[in-house]
Amino acid sequence: MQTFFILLCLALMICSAAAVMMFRSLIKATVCLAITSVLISIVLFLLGAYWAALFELSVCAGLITVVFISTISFFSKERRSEEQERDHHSRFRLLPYLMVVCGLALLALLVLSGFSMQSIPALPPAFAEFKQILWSNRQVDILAQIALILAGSFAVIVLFKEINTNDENKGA
Amino acid sequence: MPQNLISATATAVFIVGPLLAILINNLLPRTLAQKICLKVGIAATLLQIAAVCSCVWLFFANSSYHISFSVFWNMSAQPGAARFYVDFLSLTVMLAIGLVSLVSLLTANESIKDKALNFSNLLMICMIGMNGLVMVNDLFSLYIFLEITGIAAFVLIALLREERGLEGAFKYLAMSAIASVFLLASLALIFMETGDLHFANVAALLSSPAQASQPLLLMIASLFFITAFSIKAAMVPFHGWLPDAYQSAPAAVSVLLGGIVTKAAGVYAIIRVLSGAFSGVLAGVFSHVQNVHVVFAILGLVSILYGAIAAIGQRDMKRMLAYSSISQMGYIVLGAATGSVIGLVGAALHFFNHATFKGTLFVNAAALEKQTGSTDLEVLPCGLQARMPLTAISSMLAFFSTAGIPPLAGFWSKFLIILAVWQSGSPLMAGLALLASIITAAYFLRIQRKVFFGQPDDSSNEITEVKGSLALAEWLLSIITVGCGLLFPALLLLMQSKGLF
Amino acid sequence: MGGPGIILVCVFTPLLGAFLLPFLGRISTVLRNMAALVFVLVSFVTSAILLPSALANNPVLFHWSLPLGFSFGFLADGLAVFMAMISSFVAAIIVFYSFGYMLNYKHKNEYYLMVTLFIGAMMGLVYSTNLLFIYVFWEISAICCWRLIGFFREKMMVLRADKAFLVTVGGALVMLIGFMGIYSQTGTFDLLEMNHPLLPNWVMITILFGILSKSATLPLHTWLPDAGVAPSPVTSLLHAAVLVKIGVYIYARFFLVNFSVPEVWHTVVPIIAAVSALVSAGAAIVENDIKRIIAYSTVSQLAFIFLGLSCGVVQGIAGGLLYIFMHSLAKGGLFLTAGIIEHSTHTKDIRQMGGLVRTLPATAIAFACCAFSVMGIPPFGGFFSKYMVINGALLLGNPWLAGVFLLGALMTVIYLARVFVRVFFGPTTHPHIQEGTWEMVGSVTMLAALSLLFGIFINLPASFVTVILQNLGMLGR
Amino acid sequence: MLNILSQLIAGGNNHTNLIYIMLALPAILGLVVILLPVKGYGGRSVAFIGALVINALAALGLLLGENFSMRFPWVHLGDFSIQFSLRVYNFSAFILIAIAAIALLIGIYTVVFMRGKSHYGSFYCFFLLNLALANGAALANNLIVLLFFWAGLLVTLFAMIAIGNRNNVSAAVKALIISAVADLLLILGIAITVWQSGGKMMMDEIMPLPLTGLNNVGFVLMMLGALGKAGAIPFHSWIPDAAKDAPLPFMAMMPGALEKLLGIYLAVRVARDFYALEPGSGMSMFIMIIGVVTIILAVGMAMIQKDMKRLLSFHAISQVGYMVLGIGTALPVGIVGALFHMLNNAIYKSALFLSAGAVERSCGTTDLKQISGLRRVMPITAIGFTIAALSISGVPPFNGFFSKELIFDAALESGLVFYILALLGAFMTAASFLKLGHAAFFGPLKWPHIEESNNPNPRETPAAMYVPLLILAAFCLVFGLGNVIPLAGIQSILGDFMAGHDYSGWPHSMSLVLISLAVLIFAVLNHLFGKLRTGQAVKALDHIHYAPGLHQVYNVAEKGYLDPYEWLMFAIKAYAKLCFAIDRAIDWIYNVLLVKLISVLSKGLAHLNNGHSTRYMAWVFVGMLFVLLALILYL
Repeated sequence: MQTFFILLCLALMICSAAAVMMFRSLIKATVCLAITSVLISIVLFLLGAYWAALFELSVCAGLITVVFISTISFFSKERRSEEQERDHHSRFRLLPYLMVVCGLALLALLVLSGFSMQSIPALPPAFAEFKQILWSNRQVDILAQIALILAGSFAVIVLFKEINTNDENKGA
Repeated sequence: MPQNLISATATAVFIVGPLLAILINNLLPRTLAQKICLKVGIAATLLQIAAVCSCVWLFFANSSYHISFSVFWNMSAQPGAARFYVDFLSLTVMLAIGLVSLVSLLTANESIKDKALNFSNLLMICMIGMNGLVMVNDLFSLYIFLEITGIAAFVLIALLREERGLEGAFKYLAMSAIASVFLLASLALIFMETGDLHFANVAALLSSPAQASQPLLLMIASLFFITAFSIKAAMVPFHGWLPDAYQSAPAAVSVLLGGIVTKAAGVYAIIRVLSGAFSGVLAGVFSHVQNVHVVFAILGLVSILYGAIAAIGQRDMKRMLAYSSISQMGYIVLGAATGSVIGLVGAALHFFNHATFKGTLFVNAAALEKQTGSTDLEVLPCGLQARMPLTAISSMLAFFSTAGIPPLAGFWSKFLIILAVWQSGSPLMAGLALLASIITAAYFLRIQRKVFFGQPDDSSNEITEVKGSLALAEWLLSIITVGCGLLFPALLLLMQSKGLF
Repeated sequence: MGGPGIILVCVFTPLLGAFLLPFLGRISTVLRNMAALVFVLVSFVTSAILLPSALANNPVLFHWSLPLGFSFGFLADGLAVFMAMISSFVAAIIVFYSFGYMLNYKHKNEYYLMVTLFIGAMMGLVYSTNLLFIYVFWEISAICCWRLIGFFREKMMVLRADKAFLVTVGGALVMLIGFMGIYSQTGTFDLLEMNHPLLPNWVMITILFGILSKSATLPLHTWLPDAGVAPSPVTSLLHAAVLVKIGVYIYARFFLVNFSVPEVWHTVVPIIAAVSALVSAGAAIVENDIKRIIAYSTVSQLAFIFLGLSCGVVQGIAGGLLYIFMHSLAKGGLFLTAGIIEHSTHTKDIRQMGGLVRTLPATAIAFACCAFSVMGIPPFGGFFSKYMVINGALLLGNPWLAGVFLLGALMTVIYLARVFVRVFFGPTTHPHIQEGTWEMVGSVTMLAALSLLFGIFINLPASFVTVILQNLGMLGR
Repeated sequence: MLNILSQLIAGGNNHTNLIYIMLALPAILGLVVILLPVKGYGGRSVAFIGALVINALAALGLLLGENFSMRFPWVHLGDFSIQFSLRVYNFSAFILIAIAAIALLIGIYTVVFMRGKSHYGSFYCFFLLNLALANGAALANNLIVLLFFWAGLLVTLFAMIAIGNRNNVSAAVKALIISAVADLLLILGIAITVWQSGGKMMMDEIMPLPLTGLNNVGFVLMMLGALGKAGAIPFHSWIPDAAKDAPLPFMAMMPGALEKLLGIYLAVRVARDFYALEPGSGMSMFIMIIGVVTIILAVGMAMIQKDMKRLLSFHAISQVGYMVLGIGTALPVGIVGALFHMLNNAIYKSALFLSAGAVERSCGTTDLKQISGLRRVMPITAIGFTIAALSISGVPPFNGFFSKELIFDAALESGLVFYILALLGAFMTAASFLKLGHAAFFGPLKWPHIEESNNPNPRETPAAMYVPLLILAAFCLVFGLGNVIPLAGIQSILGDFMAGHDYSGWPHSMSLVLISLAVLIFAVLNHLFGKLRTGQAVKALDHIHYAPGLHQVYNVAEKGYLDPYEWLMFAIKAYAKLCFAIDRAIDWIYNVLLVKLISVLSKGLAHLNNGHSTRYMAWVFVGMLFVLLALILYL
């Protein structure tokens, strides 16, 4: 059950990661990226790496990368003509599918090579520790999460919201 | 009970205050929010200042000079739990944060109109980030708050979405990302060794590196750590992003950046990891690692000299101030690197003083930009003292303070730092750091000569003094600069009475 | 009011009062001017009140203990009161003179603020017992100096103000390094807690660097002639009466009272002084700008003071102190007369002046008296001080040094005579100019008269100096 | 005044009041004179003359009274205390009375001479101040007090010359600078003397120091200071220049009389009281060489002058040479001769200048080419002049003859060369006065007709001008025939040193007298030769002036190339330029070099921040390398 869950998460993770590349809308890409991060942390948690899971969640690397990517794309967008963009887009159209295939192949390989699921600890006893870690030892980080989410959202608002309106204006 | 009171105040104000401000701003109708958002922000900053003052008072009243507490609920203390920790160093920095944020808001009131809401929101997040940064006692939490501050800061730089601002923001972002990578890598290595990132535990490990299982890895961890924070603090040669970012940021944002963000994000962390002397509870991570002290001392000194010399040749006032910041942050790091009480007191005071005087100077730049449309020294009209007396005088006071000319505040803190460096057995370093003041004076004299101190010509007849919140900001900061300078002996006595010396 | 309070009044009245002046200036210019004068006079009067106890070797002390050896204190011993009285007295005359001189210029509020602040800083410096606070007041005076030199705000002037600021502040910073050297040796900045430590040579070099930069001695002197672009009362205040004496005073304070120095400095400092005296005197002969000439003359005369103070012989030290007094009066007078001349003729180039004795007779006489005093010709006061200083060099066992300084004295005669003759004699160039206002002429006349009177009644200042030296334990008894 | 008279009559022992009068009265009245209303010529003149009269009476009182000294503490500076000490004894009283008498005579003359001229008030004032200072210098019994008064004379010297011509005060500056040099040397000399004598500065307490080591320096410096005041070479060259511009009474007073009196007074005291100058010693030779050089060069220049005042001024220099020569011999006869010559010179040189003043007043010029035969219109002046001229030329029985003979005697004893040169000087003196007298007062009557209205026929001067002249001329005769009077006084001054010597009366060595007379006769013959050769008295010495070899030397000298002052000023100017260059070089370091250096450095550093992120990252890695290195090194 748990193994399946892990594999599912991994597969979803690969898909969402691929989706990040596919979406033309950066906001959607960002959301996908965030989902990827969350999935990673779930996997980590399931594998018993509570600390790592926690950190992954905390870092929310996705949010950081959002702004990272967006800034770059903001620059490149103005320079790139639409045609180039379409070419660019079409060139990578097959990539996500390729990646999904690769991911599944990788999983298969893992299973076939005798990846032992027995080593994965049971959930219930660890959960208490997780709770302990999250709510007691890392409660500072919870606060940070809130701020980080806020920061990300405001960054998106500042950097993209008005681009869209500009685009709308252009369209109109 | 008082301890709880203190923790409650601190928590409520330092973290929840800005959060509340964000909530208020965003829950109100948009048109109303646009109007009052800055005032809400100002209220939050004032609240922070008041909270700092009350904390200081409570500390004195209880004769306990540090406190650690949990955020939301006080669970049984776990060993190595990440909690908030407040002492005088944190309070000093938080006072500076409150002050500079206030000034930044006042500046924004005059310069940023249509994006006020966004500005206010981001500023509040930035404040949260910095406040958190200052209060944590765990390297990982430190990292997270660092990121929050960073994100807020670079979005702020790009706030107006002009090409220049975006470019500056990008450079900041790029370098920040590198710093993050290094920091994470460093944390990972340390974590490998300790299984914990609490300051005290890390410090215990690092104080006896021979006992570590892998000393080489530990050294690499130190290297990454130093690199990360040097980038954040813009120590030469990790400073490349800073002049571009400061110069390209909107006026109000450059006040914030120059006044506090870089220092809180980079320099504060350096002070914190180097300090061991402030209290027994919160040992500095590197407080017993002599070679890290030496490295930071050298970086500090190089920054002092480089920043000062590079500033002389700049045309743009904001860029000049940016280099000046590099130089001044060098002093703070140098002071912290001594590891002695005097050095740390000096570093903390210089931290605060730098916030005030560099804040003043950036506000002056904002005023000039607003009134004349430029911050280019070759373009600005001459002899503006006649037209903008307040700006001229406040810039002069800030200049004296920066250059360490007594009796202003900057002198005392700088002097303490240099005295500490001297006493730590490197008179040559102390001498060089002291003599850099003369170069500092030289570039400020250049500003004065080009802009304020001269014969006004007819082209500047139209120019008038700034009014309203900008003027208020100039007044406020000047008074603090002068007041801190004159009251320094009293402060010294106070510190003595609390057994610091 | 107790004794210590008087010192505080003396220092803080001008120091804080200065900041009132711009506000008073908004109410009434007369009120502001009078207030400025009163503030400076308060310093003079309070210093005079401190005099008896200082002479009785029972100096008034104000002391506020601070940690780290930062203790803040004022001590009114004989040397300090001597210097304070000279400075505040000449400053009062200069402020009085300014009433006339500054009448038609802008920024008068700033002017009076800076001048009064300067006097306050000077008082603080003179009385301070702590190295750190000496430095603080030192720099305050540099700030005032900077604003005042660039007072007319033309580009060249501001550049020169910047130069003066950088040189003096740079020197002071180097000196501060020396102070830290002392601190590392004694563990305190408080002079009262030190017990005549022997300074290492490098500390001496750094302190000397600061002193020489402030007192405009070769090779740190060039800011002083350049500073002649300031308004005349300012240059006079800065150059002659007060500012350049800071370095000299500190020299006396440190090396006569508080510290011992290696023997070699009793030779080195006189040699530096000798070079300075000769080179600046030579430059004064070539210069054509009246204020620059007088400024070079100041550089040259300061070297005499240094010679006296540094020779380590009681007679020379006495002569040096006396020289400070006489030079303040006479050189102040010279600058103020130069101010009148500049005010009347609107030029500073002596080649464009001539025959002014017909139009400015009182100024001419005052100039002559002051010039004779600076030259060291009896019965003017400069004679005794010059004699004593040269005698000191001789008693040091160094007749050649005395000879070199005599050459300097000769060149003093030459350049001052040249200026005097060029300006006041020869064909009349400005037939229709007017004598300065009564405040201006009155001030210079007073200084000239005092130069003469203190030459005849030389025993007054001389006894003062003697008592100072007695209190310092340099004389028997 | 009554008080003084009563004291005089009473002949009281204590003349302290007289001393105060001599110091204070001229000074106070001098200030009063200048402060009186501008138009009060009469009142000022009365005050002026009154001061001089009282001064003379006081001086007489001191001369007749007993020796005494007084002192009170004046300056107490450190371990250095100066007694304000004055001493009246025969030497100082002698100088005082000479000064007072000559000042009185010249003062009377001045009142008339300055009438109608502007700034007479200032002249009176400075004349009186000058007198007060000179009295002080003569009375001083403390070296510092002496210096105080002595150097104070610089002020009045400068002022009195400057009064003459306000448009060109170069002569005044020259006088000031030259005298300042001398005074500065004196300062150093006094400082050394005091030091060497163990801190003693009372002039009557100092024991003569032997001339060894540093003492030599002290001696030379003090001597130069004294001789500088007296106007010996090389301190002479302001005198001819001043003659052109300065008021004539000044010339009669200062270079003519007063400065010689003071200078020689001090020189004698230096040689006798402070230092032990031995005959035949090196220092003695040195002084004598200064003496003869002064004689020959100055009189050589005097011979070729065509202007009366200028000619006289060169003689004022050359006569000092005799006195210096006399002192330099360090023999009793030489010193007596020097002092006697000093007195005589003061008398006849004043007379000569006064007569020149009379000529100037009458004719408006003293250019010998424009005047001639004035004897016809100014007979009394001519008589006075002739007597003084005979006296200076050393014609018996006038006083100059006797003093000169004494000096010749001493010179011969010290060395034949000195004697011969001194004789040569005497010849040239006589020759130039023959030319001067002949050209100005004899021959056909001639005066410049420039503007008829302003220049009426020359007339004899008023009595107030010729009476002083005649009195002085009379003294020439009295002190010649009755030389026992002054010589007795002089010999008493020198005291023990004179034991067994008496030089009064006719000169002891007849052969020397004959040689002198032969020289005079030769001078007359030379004059006749020159007169016949050119036909004009004023050109009587042209054959010497334009002699091959001499001609070129004279040309150079007339252009001022041989003037030590010009050399000094040239050297100082060159030196000043050098200093200025040094100063500018230092300034250049601040203004250009440092600024350039910093700005280049700054530009370079700023260039590193060129806005490219890649470069910034490269820097980060450089920084990391550095940190790594540091970590390893310090580990």
